[in-house]
Amino acid sequence: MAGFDKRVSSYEEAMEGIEDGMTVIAGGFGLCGIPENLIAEIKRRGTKDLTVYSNNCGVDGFGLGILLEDRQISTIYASYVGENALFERQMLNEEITVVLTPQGTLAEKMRAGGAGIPAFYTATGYGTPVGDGKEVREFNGRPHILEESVVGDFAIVKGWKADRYGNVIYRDTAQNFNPMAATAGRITVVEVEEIVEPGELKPDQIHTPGIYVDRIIQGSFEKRIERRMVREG
Amino acid sequence: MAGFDKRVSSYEEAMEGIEDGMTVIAGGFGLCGIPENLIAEIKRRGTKDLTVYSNNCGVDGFGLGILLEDRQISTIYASYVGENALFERQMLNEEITVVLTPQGTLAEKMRAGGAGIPAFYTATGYGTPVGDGKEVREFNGRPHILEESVVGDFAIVKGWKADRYGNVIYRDTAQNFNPMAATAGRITVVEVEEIVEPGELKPDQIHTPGIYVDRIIQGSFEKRIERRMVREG
Amino acid sequence: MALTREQMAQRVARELEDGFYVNLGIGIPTLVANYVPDDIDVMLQSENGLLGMGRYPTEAELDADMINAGKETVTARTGAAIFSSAESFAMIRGGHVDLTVLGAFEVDQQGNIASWMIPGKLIKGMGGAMDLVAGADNIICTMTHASKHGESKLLEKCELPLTGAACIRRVLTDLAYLEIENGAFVLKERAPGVSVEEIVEKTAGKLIVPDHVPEMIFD
Amino acid sequence: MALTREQMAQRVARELEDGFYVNLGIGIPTLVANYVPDDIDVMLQSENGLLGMGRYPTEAELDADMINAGKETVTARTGAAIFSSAESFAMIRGGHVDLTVLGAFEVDQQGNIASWMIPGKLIKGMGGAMDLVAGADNIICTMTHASKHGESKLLEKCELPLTGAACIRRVLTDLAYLEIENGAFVLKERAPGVSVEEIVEKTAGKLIVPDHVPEMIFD
Repeated sequence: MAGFDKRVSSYEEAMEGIEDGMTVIAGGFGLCGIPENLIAEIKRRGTKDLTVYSNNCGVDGFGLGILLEDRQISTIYASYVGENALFERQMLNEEITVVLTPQGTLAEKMRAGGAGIPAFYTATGYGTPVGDGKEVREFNGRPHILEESVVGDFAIVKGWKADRYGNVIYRDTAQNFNPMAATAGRITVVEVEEIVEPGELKPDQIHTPGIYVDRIIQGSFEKRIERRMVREG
Repeated sequence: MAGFDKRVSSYEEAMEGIEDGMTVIAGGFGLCGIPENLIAEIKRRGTKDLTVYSNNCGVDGFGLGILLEDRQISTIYASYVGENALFERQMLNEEITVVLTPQGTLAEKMRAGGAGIPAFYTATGYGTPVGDGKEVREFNGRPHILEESVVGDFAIVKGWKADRYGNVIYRDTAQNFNPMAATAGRITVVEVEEIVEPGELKPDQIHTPGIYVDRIIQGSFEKRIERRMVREG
Repeated sequence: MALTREQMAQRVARELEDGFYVNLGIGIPTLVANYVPDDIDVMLQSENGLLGMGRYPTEAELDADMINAGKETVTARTGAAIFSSAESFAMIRGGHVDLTVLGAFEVDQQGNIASWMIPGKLIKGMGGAMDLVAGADNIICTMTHASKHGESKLLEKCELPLTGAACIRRVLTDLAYLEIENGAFVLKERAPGVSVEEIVEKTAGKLIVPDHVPEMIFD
Repeated sequence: MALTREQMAQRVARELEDGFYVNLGIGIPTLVANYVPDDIDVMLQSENGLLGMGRYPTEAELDADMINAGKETVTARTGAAIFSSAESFAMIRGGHVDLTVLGAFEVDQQGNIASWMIPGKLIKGMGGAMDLVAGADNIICTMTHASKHGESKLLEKCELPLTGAACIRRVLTDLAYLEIENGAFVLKERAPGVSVEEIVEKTAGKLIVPDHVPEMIFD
């Protein structure tokens, strides 16, 4: 019996089933905690016309930025896209649709999507272009806008350690959007630095319970640093 | 400077400021992970006319059940109240108002309250007495009801270990409603089994970050078991 | 013969698949855990915040911090995860649980279910049941076909306050296994030795009886 | 003399109180961390999921998994907690952060702020700024009083797309510290050597000037 053994042995297998036109939810903040090998596999496959939910869109030549080179992304929901010259050009040329979304609203859209909550009210974005066309309602004397949640065909996630059951923990600030992304994919693929033996992760310290995870793969990571700041030691 | 040292040295101090008519959000599931000494302190103070949000209402003589003895609770939002004869009598005599609330909706009301989300849609309770009088709206072809979130004057929480900064971890299934309750109090009081030295809790393994917590107290706990089940070893 | 509680659990267990995450309600559903086939592995979700519920503890393992949704002391199995109630119901409401098994007082031909309240008699609360029926696609409802007084529990329209609307597709009673389709109960299997006539008689809601209704087989 | 960036940070730092949780935006707000008075302790929240941001790492401490919201490598201080983006914005949106300091392009007399977009010129995104201004009661907005071309940034009505509506109460510019009350800027303090007349001249929005406007004092 395969039971709950969610390990796959190749990146090809990890992204099996991804098709043109699908929606992909990605973890990561800047270049920190991004599923870099899963992104590379999407690049390799040449899957097109993707709708992506991700806080950022990588940089030129790394992270989600590499999916811009062959115009694989048609629409992106992101809060900040300022690091990427190619991206800016595609946006100005209207080769890519960008739906700028407040960071907290983006996180909550993923979390709510995974949690079966189709929509929620937030004060964030009221009175701004983000609120345009959205329902406004007062709660506690304050206007809020209605935001809908998101579920993706795929979620791609970068963890630190996982067991074969798909239980995952994240390391330091590489956690960021990953736990929410993990809940919001019809198929959730997690790549990690280490697959550990069952029982090694303490049950009450697991960040992402295995029920959300369909496939686990162990990879090696460049973990590029975007802004290297150091002080004298 | 006091800085972030949130430790208090007595239960009297821990519950300072609680007043008649306030709303109290309590962690715990059944008798597991309940802030038993904080509840006892409310009993000692004789605070009246409380509105309580808690999954259960304890049992006769333990947990929130002791607040029924002198009729300190006027209204309770709970999902299951079947363990308590005194409770049932007060309910039938209309001495207490009971708003039965689905367990997941109750958890989400607390979580949303703490997270600044005033209301959310859920399919839970649609077409049932829980949905009566609530707005109905379709999402993805399915009717959902609008549920409002809650913020309490006080949140009372039972943790396992905490540091003086108010960072808390929970143990096993004693976690339950505690992390959400902790976010949803204007004043959040956490009692724990052990206050550990700063730095002892790994930052990325903390369940409740200190920003939510106003007061920390170390106590000793009876931790009564409601249904003791054992097998031959 | 009507099915025993154990046989009902056994029959439900045939719906389990390898790798299923399953939430079992109190009563007969709990017994299903005893009949998981040897060649498959399922993970039990307990809505108080435990995925991977294990056996009852030994005396040595007994721990007040380790309980299930029925408030019984339990253990966690290998591969378990423990989390908050919000996370637990994110799983449930978000449709991540593969199979939910729960009891009921009444089910009707529209798939409505009543399981939590008998006005003037029983007001303990719905616990997680409303979330479970709203969140799951795949629910098996277990109950006796009729009350002790012979009144059918498979109705045209539920009379008790609902737990959920139009959410039940499958019902296992002590007499039959039925599916709900297009506003009717469809009789799929009958308990060994129970006649179609008896089931027809004890079903108040609209019942569709196919030409052939196989008997359940038990070892 | 207009305040230097360092003086602006110094002035903002006087608003810090012992035990404050503070979110500092990019630019001048970041510098505030250098002027925390010795006798108080504040905890910096970085919206990518870090409460208790520490100093930059040494070479030995450098870690790609440890960054702040500006994507710079950082460390965590004693008492820090690290969490998901959803949790981070639960803190922010839920009003748990005591003080938010952020830059702006424009602020108007209704407390509207524009800080994230210049149509046709700059479209990088709002990041967490919209959540921060919506979630905080206590915000200090820092910016130069006028653009390089001498155009006031304190307006009757913001011209750029808003970051938030009616959410700003306090503004520190290089010329003055002002509060927004009842649809007007109230001049509270002026930079050393800067005249009330200059501030009046460079403020396009409605400005209330009290009889006495003290000068800020710097060591």
